[in-house]
Amino acid sequence: MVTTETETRKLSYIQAVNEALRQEMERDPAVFIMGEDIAGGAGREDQGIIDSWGGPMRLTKGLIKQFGKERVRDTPISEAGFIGAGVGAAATGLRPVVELMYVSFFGVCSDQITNNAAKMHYMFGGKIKLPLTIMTGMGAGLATAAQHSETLYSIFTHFPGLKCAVPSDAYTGKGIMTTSIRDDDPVIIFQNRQLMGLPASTHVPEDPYTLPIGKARITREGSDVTLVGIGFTSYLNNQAADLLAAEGISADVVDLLWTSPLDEEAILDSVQKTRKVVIVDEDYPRCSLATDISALVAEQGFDYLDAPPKRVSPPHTSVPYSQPLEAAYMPTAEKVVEAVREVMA
Amino acid sequence: MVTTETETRKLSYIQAVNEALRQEMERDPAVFIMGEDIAGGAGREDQGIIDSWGGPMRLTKGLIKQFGKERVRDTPISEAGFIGAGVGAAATGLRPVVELMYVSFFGVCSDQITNNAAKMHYMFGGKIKLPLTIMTGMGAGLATAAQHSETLYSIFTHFPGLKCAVPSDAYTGKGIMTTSIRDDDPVIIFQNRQLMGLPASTHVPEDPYTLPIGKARITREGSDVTLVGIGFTSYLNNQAADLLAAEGISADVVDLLWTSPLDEEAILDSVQKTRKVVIVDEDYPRCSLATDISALVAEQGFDYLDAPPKRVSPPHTSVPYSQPLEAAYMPTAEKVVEAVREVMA
Amino acid sequence: MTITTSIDNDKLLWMYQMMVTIRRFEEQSKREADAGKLRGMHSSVGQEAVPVGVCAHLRDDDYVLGTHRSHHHCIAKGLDLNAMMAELLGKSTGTNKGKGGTMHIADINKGMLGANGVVGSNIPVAAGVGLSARIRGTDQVSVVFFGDGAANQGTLHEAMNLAGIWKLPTLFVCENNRYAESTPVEYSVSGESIAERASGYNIPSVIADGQNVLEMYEIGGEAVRRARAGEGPTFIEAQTYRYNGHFGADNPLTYRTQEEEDYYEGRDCVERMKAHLSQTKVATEDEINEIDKKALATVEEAARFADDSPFPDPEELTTDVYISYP
Amino acid sequence: MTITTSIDNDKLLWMYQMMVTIRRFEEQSKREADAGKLRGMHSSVGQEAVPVGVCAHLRDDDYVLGTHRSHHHCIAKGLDLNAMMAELLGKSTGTNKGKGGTMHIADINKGMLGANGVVGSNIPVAAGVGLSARIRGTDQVSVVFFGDGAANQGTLHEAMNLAGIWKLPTLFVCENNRYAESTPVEYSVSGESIAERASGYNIPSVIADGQNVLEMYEIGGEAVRRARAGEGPTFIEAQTYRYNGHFGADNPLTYRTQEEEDYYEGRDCVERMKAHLSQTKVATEDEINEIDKKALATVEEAARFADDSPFPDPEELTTDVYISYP
Ligand SMILES: Cc1ncc(C[n+]2csc(CCOP(=O)(O)OP(=O)(O)O)c2C)c(N)n1
Ligand SMILES: Cc1ncc(C[n+]2csc(CCOP(=O)(O)OP(=O)(O)O)c2C)c(N)n1
Ligand SMILES: [Mg+2]
Ligand SMILES: [Mg+2]
Repeated sequence: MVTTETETRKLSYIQAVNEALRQEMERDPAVFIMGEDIAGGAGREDQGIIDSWGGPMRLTKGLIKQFGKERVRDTPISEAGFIGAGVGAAATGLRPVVELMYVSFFGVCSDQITNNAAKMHYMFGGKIKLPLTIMTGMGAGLATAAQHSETLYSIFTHFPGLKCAVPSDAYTGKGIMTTSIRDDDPVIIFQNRQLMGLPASTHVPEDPYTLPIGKARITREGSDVTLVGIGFTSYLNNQAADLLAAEGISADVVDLLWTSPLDEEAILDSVQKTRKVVIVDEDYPRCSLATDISALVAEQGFDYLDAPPKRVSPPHTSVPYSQPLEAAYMPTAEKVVEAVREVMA
Repeated sequence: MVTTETETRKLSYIQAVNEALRQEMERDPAVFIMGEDIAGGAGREDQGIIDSWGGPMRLTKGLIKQFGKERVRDTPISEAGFIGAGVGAAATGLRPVVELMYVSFFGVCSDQITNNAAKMHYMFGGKIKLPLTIMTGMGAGLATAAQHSETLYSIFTHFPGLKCAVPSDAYTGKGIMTTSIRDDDPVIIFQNRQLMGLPASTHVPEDPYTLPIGKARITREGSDVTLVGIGFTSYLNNQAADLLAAEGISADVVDLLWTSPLDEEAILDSVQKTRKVVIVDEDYPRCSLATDISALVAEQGFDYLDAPPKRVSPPHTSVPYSQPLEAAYMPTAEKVVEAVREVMA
Repeated sequence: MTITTSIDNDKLLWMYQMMVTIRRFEEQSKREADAGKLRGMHSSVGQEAVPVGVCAHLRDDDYVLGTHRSHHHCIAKGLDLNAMMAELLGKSTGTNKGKGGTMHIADINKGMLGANGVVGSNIPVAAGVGLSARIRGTDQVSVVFFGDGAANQGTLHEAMNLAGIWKLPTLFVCENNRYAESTPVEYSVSGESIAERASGYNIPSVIADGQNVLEMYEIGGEAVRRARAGEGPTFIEAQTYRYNGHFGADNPLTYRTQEEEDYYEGRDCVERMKAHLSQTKVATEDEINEIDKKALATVEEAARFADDSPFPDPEELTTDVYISYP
Repeated sequence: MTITTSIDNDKLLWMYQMMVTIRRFEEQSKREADAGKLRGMHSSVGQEAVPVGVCAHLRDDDYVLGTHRSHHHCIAKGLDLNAMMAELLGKSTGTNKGKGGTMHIADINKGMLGANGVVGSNIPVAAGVGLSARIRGTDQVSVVFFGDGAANQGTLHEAMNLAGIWKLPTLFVCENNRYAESTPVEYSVSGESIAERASGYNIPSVIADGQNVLEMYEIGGEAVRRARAGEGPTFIEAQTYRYNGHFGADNPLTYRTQEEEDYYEGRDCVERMKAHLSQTKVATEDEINEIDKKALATVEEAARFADDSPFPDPEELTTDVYISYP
């Protein structure tokens, strides 16, 4: 599928996701949201304070005024507690959307995600449904150092029982949120903080829409090299494709959108066409999504390849604070171009 | 390095690790151990009860009698609490060995491992030392179902700042424990429960010895195909090599011992020789050690390969309880042989 | 504690029958384990009164969440013994189609939201079930059982805080059987009692004789009433004892004394209830024998059912991972 | 609370000087942040008295562990302002060579074991430092500072239990500044007070006026004495207030009232201490001005030092991940 952008209704990422949440809450009374400061100040109604932050990224801004504090619920800082509560609510007829502020905090609560949410359906012989959506912020580039800048979808993709989605712009942000809320399996949506900061630029239809689960999109068709990316790196790949076009290199850009399920076919089809692949990933390099895709291409696309698969990942290093170090850490369009030159050589 | 076994002093895995712990505690007063039931009953000295379990796998049996309860310390069930305490102790002059009973419980405490132990040295500009050893049990095959049978070294390998080791028998069990305790970085030792249950069979020297960090060993030299394994799958690979030998196929068996650092050279050297590789891993298949090695071989050994890399991993499924399902889940020597036949075809 | 509730005879007989059934079921499970047909089993013998007294107040649409040691919770919540025993043997007719086994028995239709193998893990889930009832506007309650060892996990405290600020209809029932594996509670728990911790969260708490089903019934009844009425959570510390080792293969006399075992076995919940039924003439000796026989028969039938059931097809390995996974 | 300890003049002046230095440092940091030179900074203005009163009792070889909001902890523990400011600007001369930044400042030589960006994460680490002192047989103490929000994390409870059963020389100091980001403590904390929770773990606890450095000094002194003497942990809930937004970019008046802000700013710890010094004639106005000037000068010097320092070489990106990694 090639996405063409009609330029009629531009929303920012934050507006688009906020709209998806609002529409799904209007549509289905079983949907509710909880997380730290997702309303903010919700404990002070007596002082006329109801809504304040609307979430650290402002994704949930205004919702409490429309839906009230039962369904838009501030939580204490106790992620194991309230994500576990999300599991219990999902198992008993609700469709919770729970926010884990940054994915780097997974370690205080991942038991609830990997041992309960991911496994209950299987352990219980398929006799329970867990329509839980977890949304979490991720990504470096904002000088928040080692404990707030990780990407980490790779480790959740590792776990059977979880679906993992990574929107790459406002359009996919809204579509993936709607899709996940309506899906009956637990889904984690990894939201990149840099993408959230971008100005409104993509068309976002007003009516609710879903996106096919586990389907990638081709944001650019090309014939010389395949660029595989996800979330923020898809954004970089589109930039890189421009730079490459200027050099006369035509890139096919695969924006994965989901890591689990993974659209193996879209990757392999593209590689079959271009015979060269560069995989661009912001997560740590070892046992990562990037190695997963590299292995996929090597194992199932071996005969297509004119050159070994090439990865652009950060080094095996925690995320540094200092600006020049962080800049060196991140994948960039330039690094992608560099890698393409190598596989084209 | 080819390991030849002289058959003089046979210990079981449990005895060998117990010996390493005892010797290191004798050697260095900074070494201490803590974990759930690692002595067992240590709260009842007044009733003459000091030692009971010696750890759920009995790895620490008897140590409290020699070293006392300050240095062999039972803990309440609060993994975030006592693994965090291990971080604090390591930062202030001690060399803790802390047990996380099963790696599947990582989700209640991994913040202490991935955000503190892994990152402090880096975040603090290299000005702190964290000689922490975490030992943890893993592996399926014992009918303990989805929440007690995972392998999961892949997700820790993902994190910069951690070293990850996986012994494959009594000899490497002792050597790796000694090495890790003496090392100044945080190390996690993943101990397979099936290997722990095997009778004493390998020679274990009595004197303390270390093994080179990040170095694999070749347990079998061969020329037709490379089998890469780790821990229990190395054990399977050695069996598979026997079966293959009977079919006239000569396997080079690489026993990784470490996932971080990874001995890339040993893998690539072997693949260069055999031109075919089968990677055998018990961890979940996505974003795993197996994909990591497959990607490595594809990217850096592309020109050596006569066939695409092949993985033997469990399916993307939680670990089932029922015996026939669990048997179908596990890698086996037969599945390895099957995979070898495919890459040889 | 003096029991002030008047309990009707049917309820009394139901509670006795449940406790005996659990006892027989666990004895049978142990035989299956000894025969190598089931592994990793944590016996609940000795602790029967705790869930029986509490679950006597629950409806099918109320929820119970358990631990690694949960056969007694499941039976008290009304699960089918045949399906349970089949689950223990990993058979396709099991409550979980054989995929979960002894540590994960669940039956959503009976409100049993699962045993859980991770210590402390189910406590926040139970709070979420309470929250769900509240958001859906029902008067359902959730009950989570957990051990003295679990009381040291942070999840208990996070969940108590949530239940406290949101006034959730959730019962926290700690089965203090004095040990977590081999570690005694005097060693592992700082503070006068586990129950006391609840007061830091504004949650009423009570220490109950967990070997006395009438007391469990009375205390559980008040807690369930409070929860249904929207008055919020209650914490119950039930003092009890497991007669067997932690998981069957350990010898408990390496970490506890014969005197202690004798003391608790002398206060056995089944025997005391039997005596109560006779003394109060709620049941004749014959009637009691009848119940005993029936309990044994259902368990024997469950064992036969389980034995005769087929193992799941190996294809089942990869089903039920997701509801859909394109 | 009436202050009964007699405090010598040097100590009084040191505490005043420290509080003023922190205030000036934070004002300078804010200027750097406004200029875009530092990001993600959590100001400690208003909370100076808490660590200053406690750290007045600590030696260099005692340990402090902090949070995302820890500049005041670091300064009170004696860290070098030049290196701190350089760290905030990501310079190679920073305490952490620029790798950690505002949320991770550490200096092991001064016993500052690190600010920590994960809420509640440092609490068990502090217990481990106490355990370490005990195993090594020293009389060192560890102090962990954390917020009211962090008090809802399970780690606090696990660490209190460990400190309780092992009698660790660890101080739990909760800086209750009434908010976790925008969430008020009345909403998020169930129970009468945070301090009360400690009693469930047999840990003595006290509520302190965290805007009164003399009271913090007195209470901190007794807690440190107990810890050094092997009498175990103490929990201090210091009631305080952050004058600025959570991280600089938020407007606190969207979640709290002007009256409330005015109330707390009217009880400012620096002003009250200044008044105390005058009234008790510990220092003349000139002497106080001298201290104020010196504080400003050191901070200005730190800003210059930081500005003049080089950024780390990009090669530094991959160093310090491990001590050795063959
Ligand atoms: C998080 C976690 N840590 C450790 C274990 C291993 N484990 C299983 S049961 C148990 C003891 C539990 O004690 P308690 O909560 O008192 O329950 P009891 O066994 O006495 O019923 C332990 C340590 C586990 N399953 N999960
Ligand atoms: C585990 C975790 N959850 C959430 C956050 C995001 N966060 C950073 S500071 C903060 C509020 C902390 O409140 P409190 O403990 O009261 O400290 P204060 O900011 O008031 O000093 C939150 C929610 C985090 N850093 N770590
Ligand atoms: Mg117990
Ligand atoms: Mg606060």
